[in-house]
Amino acid sequence: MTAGSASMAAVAGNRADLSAARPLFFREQAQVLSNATLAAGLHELRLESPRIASAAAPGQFVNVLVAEGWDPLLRRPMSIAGTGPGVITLIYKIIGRGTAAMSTWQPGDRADLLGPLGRGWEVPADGFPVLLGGGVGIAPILYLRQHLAAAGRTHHLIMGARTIGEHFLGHEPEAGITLTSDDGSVGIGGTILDGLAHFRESLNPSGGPLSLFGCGPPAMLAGLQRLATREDVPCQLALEQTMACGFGFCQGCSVAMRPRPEPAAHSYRSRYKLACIDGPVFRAGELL
Amino acid sequence: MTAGSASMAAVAGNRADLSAARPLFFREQAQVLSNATLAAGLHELRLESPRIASAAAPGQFVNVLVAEGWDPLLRRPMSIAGTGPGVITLIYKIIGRGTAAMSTWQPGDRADLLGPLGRGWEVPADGFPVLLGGGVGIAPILYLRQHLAAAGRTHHLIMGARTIGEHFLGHEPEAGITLTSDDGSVGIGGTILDGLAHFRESLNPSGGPLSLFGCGPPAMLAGLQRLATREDVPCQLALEQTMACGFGFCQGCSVAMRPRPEPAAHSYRSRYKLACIDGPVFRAGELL
Amino acid sequence: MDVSLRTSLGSKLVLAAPVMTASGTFGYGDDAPAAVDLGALGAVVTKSITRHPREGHPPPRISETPSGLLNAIGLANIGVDEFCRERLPALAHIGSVVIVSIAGSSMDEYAEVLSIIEAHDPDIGGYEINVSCPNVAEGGMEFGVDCAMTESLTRRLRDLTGRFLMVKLSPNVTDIGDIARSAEGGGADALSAINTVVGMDIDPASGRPSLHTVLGGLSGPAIRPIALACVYKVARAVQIPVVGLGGISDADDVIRFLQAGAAAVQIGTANYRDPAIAVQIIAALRERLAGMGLAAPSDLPGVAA
Amino acid sequence: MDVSLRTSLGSKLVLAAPVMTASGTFGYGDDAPAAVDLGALGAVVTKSITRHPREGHPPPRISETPSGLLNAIGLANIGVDEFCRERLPALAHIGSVVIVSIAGSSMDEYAEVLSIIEAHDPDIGGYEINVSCPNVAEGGMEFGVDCAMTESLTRRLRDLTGRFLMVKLSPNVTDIGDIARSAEGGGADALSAINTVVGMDIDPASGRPSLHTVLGGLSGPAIRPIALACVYKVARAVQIPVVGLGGISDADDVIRFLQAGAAAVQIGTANYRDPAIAVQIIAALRERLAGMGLAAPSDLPGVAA
Ligand SMILES: Cc1cc2nc3c(=O)[nH]c(=O)nc-3n(C[C@H](O)[C@H](O)[C@H](O)COP(=O)(O)OP(=O)(O)OC[C@H]3O[C@@H](n4cnc5c(N)ncnc54)[C@H](O)[C@@H]3O)c2cc1C
Ligand SMILES: Cc1cc2nc3c(=O)[nH]c(=O)nc-3n(C[C@H](O)[C@H](O)[C@H](O)COP(=O)(O)OP(=O)(O)OC[C@H]3O[C@@H](n4cnc5c(N)ncnc54)[C@H](O)[C@@H]3O)c2cc1C
Ligand SMILES: Cc1cc2nc3c(=O)[nH]c(=O)nc-3n(C[C@H](O)[C@H](O)[C@H](O)COP(=O)(O)O)c2cc1C
Ligand SMILES: Cc1cc2nc3c(=O)[nH]c(=O)nc-3n(C[C@H](O)[C@H](O)[C@H](O)COP(=O)(O)O)c2cc1C
Ligand code: FES
Ligand code: FES
Repeated sequence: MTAGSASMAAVAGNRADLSAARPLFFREQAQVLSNATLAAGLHELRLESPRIASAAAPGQFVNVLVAEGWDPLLRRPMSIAGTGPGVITLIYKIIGRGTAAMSTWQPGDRADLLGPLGRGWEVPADGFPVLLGGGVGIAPILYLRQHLAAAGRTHHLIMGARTIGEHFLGHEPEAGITLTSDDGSVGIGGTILDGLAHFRESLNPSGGPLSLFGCGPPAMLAGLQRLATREDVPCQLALEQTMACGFGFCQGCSVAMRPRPEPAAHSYRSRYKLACIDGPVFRAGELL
Repeated sequence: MTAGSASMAAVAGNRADLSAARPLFFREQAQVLSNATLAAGLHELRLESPRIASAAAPGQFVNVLVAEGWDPLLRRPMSIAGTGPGVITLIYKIIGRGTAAMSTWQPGDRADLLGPLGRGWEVPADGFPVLLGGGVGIAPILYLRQHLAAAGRTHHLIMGARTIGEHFLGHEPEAGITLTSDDGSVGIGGTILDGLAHFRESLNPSGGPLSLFGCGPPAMLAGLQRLATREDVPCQLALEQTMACGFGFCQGCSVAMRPRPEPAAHSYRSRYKLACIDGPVFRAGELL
Repeated sequence: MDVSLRTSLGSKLVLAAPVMTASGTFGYGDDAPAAVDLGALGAVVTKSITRHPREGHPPPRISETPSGLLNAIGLANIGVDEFCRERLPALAHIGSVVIVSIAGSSMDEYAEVLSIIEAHDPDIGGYEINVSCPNVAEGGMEFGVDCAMTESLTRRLRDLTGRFLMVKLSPNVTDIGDIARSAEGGGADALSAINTVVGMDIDPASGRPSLHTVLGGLSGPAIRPIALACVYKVARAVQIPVVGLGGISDADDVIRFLQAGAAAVQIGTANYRDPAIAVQIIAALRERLAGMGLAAPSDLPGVAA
Repeated sequence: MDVSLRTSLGSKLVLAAPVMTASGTFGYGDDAPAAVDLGALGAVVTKSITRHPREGHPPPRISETPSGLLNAIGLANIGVDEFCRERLPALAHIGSVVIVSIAGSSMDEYAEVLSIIEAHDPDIGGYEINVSCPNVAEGGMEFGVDCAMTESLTRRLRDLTGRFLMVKLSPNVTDIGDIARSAEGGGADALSAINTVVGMDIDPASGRPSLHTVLGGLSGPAIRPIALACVYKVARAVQIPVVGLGGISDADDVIRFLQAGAAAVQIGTANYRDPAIAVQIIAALRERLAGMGLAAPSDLPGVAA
C-alpha cells in the first residue's frame, strides 16, 4: 500500500527544462461527488479536489490511483474535462481494470489523485479556434472550450463518435457545435475530418485562418497532423501515451519528434520528448 | 482474472486417501444477504449459497475469492459458522487485505466460493460435548452447536474473548453457555481453559466423560491439547493453517503429526497431514 | 470459423489442446476432481515422482507475495513404487494424456525412477524431467543450472525410453538458452519453461522467514513476464518444441506464450483458484482464436513477425 | 523510545536514514519536487550517467504487468558533461547525500565518466556502478553477469576514486553470491541489489511485444521476493554492507530487507505512485521501530537469529 499521506500534500513538480518554472502539483484525496453515465460508453466523474481545481489549466491531466493493492500497479492518467469551484470533472471510458474500478466509485468515496500534471493547450491570439474531440478524447477539448467560453472567445466544437448514442450534446452548427457519426445517425456522417471539411466549406467559406486543437484516437490525430502539415494550419494535439509516473521521473512516456536542424539544448530530449512534462499537448508540426 | 464459470460448477473433490469416498465441492457465486458487525472485531456474513449449504457439515470451510485482480492471489479459507435453507453464515475478523475487502461487500454483491471443503468434526456417541471457541475460532464451534442442537444432544459451549464487547452471546451457564474474558468484564475471568476448569468443577462435578471440541488461537489449542493428552480426554481441534488451494492440490497446508509406531499406508502423509483434506479438524492426540 | 486446438509436440505426442496442467499443481491425474473434464485437457503433468516416498519440508511451506506464491513443498510425493502400483493403472483411463514428472537428487535416482515406470510399459504420453532439484553428489548444485549436467542427465534418460521426453528448465540461470541447447543436445523431444523463480519472504512482525526453508520458489502472475522472456529466448535457441508456463491465468496469457514461441502451455498456480480453470481457459482460447479468424493456435503470428 | 535512523555504510558514508531513492526512478536529485523533503532521505541515487547524452530507446518503453512494471528506457540521460556543468553544482545544496550512478558500454566509458566527475571534486556521497549494461566490446554480454568483468571493472574504478564506491548487482545470474564476491574483491565499499529482472510482455490483441526492445527489465512489488532472496544470499557472501532494493513499497518491506541482511534500502518503482513516498516510508519506519521498542534499524534481528 502506498504510505498514507495527509489529504493534501503539496508536491512541487519536476521542471520541464532548466529555464522553465517548476510547476506545482498535489497529491489530493478527492471526494467523489457524482459518477454517472454521460453517453453510451462514456462516464463522467465529478470530484471535489480544491487544490487541483484551482491550479489546473486546460489540457492538463490528473493521475488517478485505481487500486489499494499492487495490481494494477500504476496510476491512470485522465485529462481534466472541466473545473468548477473546488471541483474537477473527468470523462472516462471503461477499457480495462483500472477504469472498471473507477466506475464502481460512489459519491462520498475518496479518489487519490496527483495533479494537475502536464503542459496544456497554448491559445494563440490569432486564428479561429476549432476544437476537435473524438470519442473519449473529448475531455481536454471540453475543458479548453470552457476556458474559451469564459474568455468570451468564439470558437467551433466538432465532436466525433461512432453513433448517436455515444453523443451527449446536440448537433447545432449555428451554435458552434458540429457532431459527426460514423454511421450517419446524427450530424455529419463520417469522421471528425469530414466534420472539419464540412465546417470549412459551409461555416468558414471565406477561409479565414484557423487554429486547430485535437484529441482523439490515433487515426484521427494522424489525419489532423497530415492536414495541418499539408495546409500549414496551426494545430495542437493532445496525446495519450502510456505513463508510469506522469511527472517526468520514469522517462517512459517518450514521444518521437520530427528531427530538427538546430542542436537542442537537451540533446537527449530532442529526438524523444516526454508526454507527461513536455506534453501531453504538442504542436502537430513537431511530432514525427 | 479467473476465467468466468457458470454460477455453479460441480467439482468433485480430491480424495483424502484411497479408501475414502471422493467428497464433492462446488464453485458457487453466492449472493450476499447481509454483512454486519456481530461484536467488536467480528463480522457476520450471510450468503445465499444453496449448493454449498446443502452439502456442508460442521467443521468444513469455504474458500473465498477476495480479489478480482491478482493481488491478493489466493482465496481465503473461512469456516462455515452455520447453515439455513440455501444459506451459509461466515464469521470473520479483519486482519489483512482479504478480510478488509470482504468487509466492503454489500447485500446483493456476489461472492465467489469453493466449498464445502475439508473434513469436519466427528461426533462420537459417548461423552458429553463441550464446545470451546476462542475469538474468531467460534465459527466452526457455532456450526457444531447448531448440529448438536438439531439432533437434540445436550452440550456446553464455552466462548472466550478478551473483553465483554467481543462477545455476542450472554453468559448463561445453566443454559449451556459459559463466557470467559481476559479482563473479567463478563463471565469467568481468564482464558477458555479457566472456563473449562470452572465447568468441570461446578457443572460437571461428577466427572462424567467429556468430549472436547476446540477452535481458537494457537495458545488455546496448545493448552487444550496438553490437557487432553494429560488427562486422556477425547478432543478434536480445528486448525487454521495457511492454504493455497484448500482441496489437496498444493501440499502447502501441511500439519506435523506425532510419530506413529505402525507404518502408514501413505508414508508421505504420515509425518505431515494436509489441513485442507485430512483436516482442518484433527484429534488432539495425533498432532505433534 | 472452426478452430482446431490439436497440437503435436514433435512426432511422438499429439495433444487435444495446447494446454496442460503443471507438475505439482494438479495432483497425480487420477485424483482430479470429477467435474474437471480431463478429456478437454491437452495433458496432465503429474506431481514429480521420486524413488522413495518423500514427506516434504516442515511447515510453513507456502506464503503469498504480490501477485505471487512462494512455495517450498520439498517434493512431497508417494514415491515411484506406490505410484506404479496404485496410480499408473488408473491413469490409462482418465481421458487425458498423462505426462509423468520425474525428480531425483542424483542421476541414478532419475534413471531408476524412469526405468521402474518403463518396466510397467505404461499407457502414458511421456515424461517431464524436473531438473530443478539439488544434485546431492555435486554438493547440492541444481542439475538445471549446469549445461554439462543437464546434457548428460538428458542423454542418460533418453537412452532409457523411446517415449516423449521433455526437460523442464529452471529460470535461475544466467543464460537459459545455453541450458536449453544442452537439453536438446542430450536428446530431449521438447523443453518446458519455467520452473519457479528463487524467492524469499519475511514476516516483518516476527522477523521470521515465511518459509521453513527460508528460500523457496516463486510462481503465479508475478513471474509471467520473466517466464515469457525465458520462453522467447529458449524458442530462439532450439529447434524442438517449447512448452511455456509461469503465471498463466487466462486465454490472453496463453496467447502471449504461443506468440513468444511456445507450442503449448501449462497452467500451474491458477489451478488453486479453481481446479477447472485449465478447462475454462481452453474453451476461452477456442473462442478467442475464432474471434481472431484463426483456424489453429499455430496461425498466431509470432512476435518476430 | 527514541529511534535513530543514522546508518553508516562502511567508513566512508553516513546516511540520515537507511532509505534512498533508486537510480532511474527519481531524476538527478536537483530536479526533485520541492515538497519532497530531501533532507529526510538517506540519499538520492541519480539516473545513470553515461559519457555522452543518450536519447534512449524508441517507444513503447514501459508496460504494466501483474504487480510489476517492465521498462526499456535505454539509459536516456543528459551525459556526463552536461551533468557536471548544469547539475553537479546544484547537487551540493539539495540537503541530501547524492550518489551518482554511472553506466557505460565499455570499461573505458565507465572510467571516463567517473574521472570527469572526479575532476570536478564534487560534493557527493560517492558512486553506484550500474553493471547491468551490455559490454559492447565483449559482444554485448552484460558486465554484471560475469565475475571476471565485474571484478576488473570494479578495480579499475576503485583506482580512480577514494570515494564510496557501490556496485549494483544484476539478479539475472546463476549465482549472485559469486558476482558479489567479485565486486568485493575488486574493492567495492558496498553492494546494491537488485537491478531489474529480465522480462517481456506481449499485447495479446495485436501480438506485438509491449516494449520496442522486446525484452526489458521487471521492477515493482512482483519482484520483491526475488530481490529479498538475492539480498539474503549476497549478505551471506560478502563482508561489506549491502543495500537492498526491488519492489520496496512500505515500511514493512524495508524491515523485510533489513532483516534479510541489508544495511539500507532503495525505493524505485514506488516513487511513481507518489514522489514523496520514500520520505513517508522513513517516517513510518521510525514509528514501526519505536513500536517494536527498538532504538535503531540495526537492532532488528536478522532472519538467521
Ligand atoms: C495524458 C492522458 C490523458 C488521458 N485522458 C483520458 C481521459 O480523459 N479519459 C479516458 O477515458 N482516458 C484517458 N486516457 C487514457 C487512460 O489513461 C486509459 O484508458 C487508462 O489508463 C486505461 O486503464 P485501464 O486499467 O482501464 O486499462 P488497462 O487494463 O490498462 O488497458 C486495457 C487495454 O488498453 C490499452 N491501453 C491502456 N492505456 C492506453 C492508452 N493510454 N492508450 C491506448 N491504449 C491504452 C492497454 O494496452 C490494454 O490493451 C488518457 C491518457 C493519457 C496518457
Ligand atoms: C480452515 C480455515 C478456517 C478459517 N476460518 C476462519 C473463520 O471462520 N473466520 C476468520 O476470520 N478467519 C478464519 N480463518 C483464517 C482466515 O483464513 C485468515 O484470517 C485470512 O486468510 C486472512 O486474510 P487477509 O487477507 O485478511 O490477511 P492477510 O493479509 O493474508 O494476512 C495478514 C496477517 O495475518 C497472517 N495470517 C494470514 N492467515 C492466517 C491464518 N490462517 N492464521 C494466522 N495468521 C494468518 C498473515 O501472515 C499476515 O501476517 C480460517 C483459516 C483456515 C485455514
Ligand atoms: C505448490 C507448488 C508445487 C510445485 N511442485 C512442482 C513439482 O513437483 N515439480 C515441478 O516440476 N514443478 C513444480 N512446481 C512448479 C510448477 O509446475 C510451475 O513450473 C511453476 O509454478 C510456474 O508456473 P505457474 O506460475 O503457472 O504456477 C510447483 C509449483 C507450486 C506452486
Ligand atoms: C523506469 C526505470 C528506469 C530505471 N533506470 C535505471 C538506471 O538508469 N540505472 C540503474 O542502475 N537502475 C535503473 N532502474 C532500476 C532501479 O533502480 C531498480 O534497481 C529496480 O527498478 C528495482 O527496484 P524497484 O522494484 O523498487 O523499482 C530503473 C528502473 C525503472 C523502473
Ligand atoms: S510518465 Fe514518467 S516520465 Fe512521463
Ligand atoms: S491447501 Fe493446498 S493442499 Fe491443502
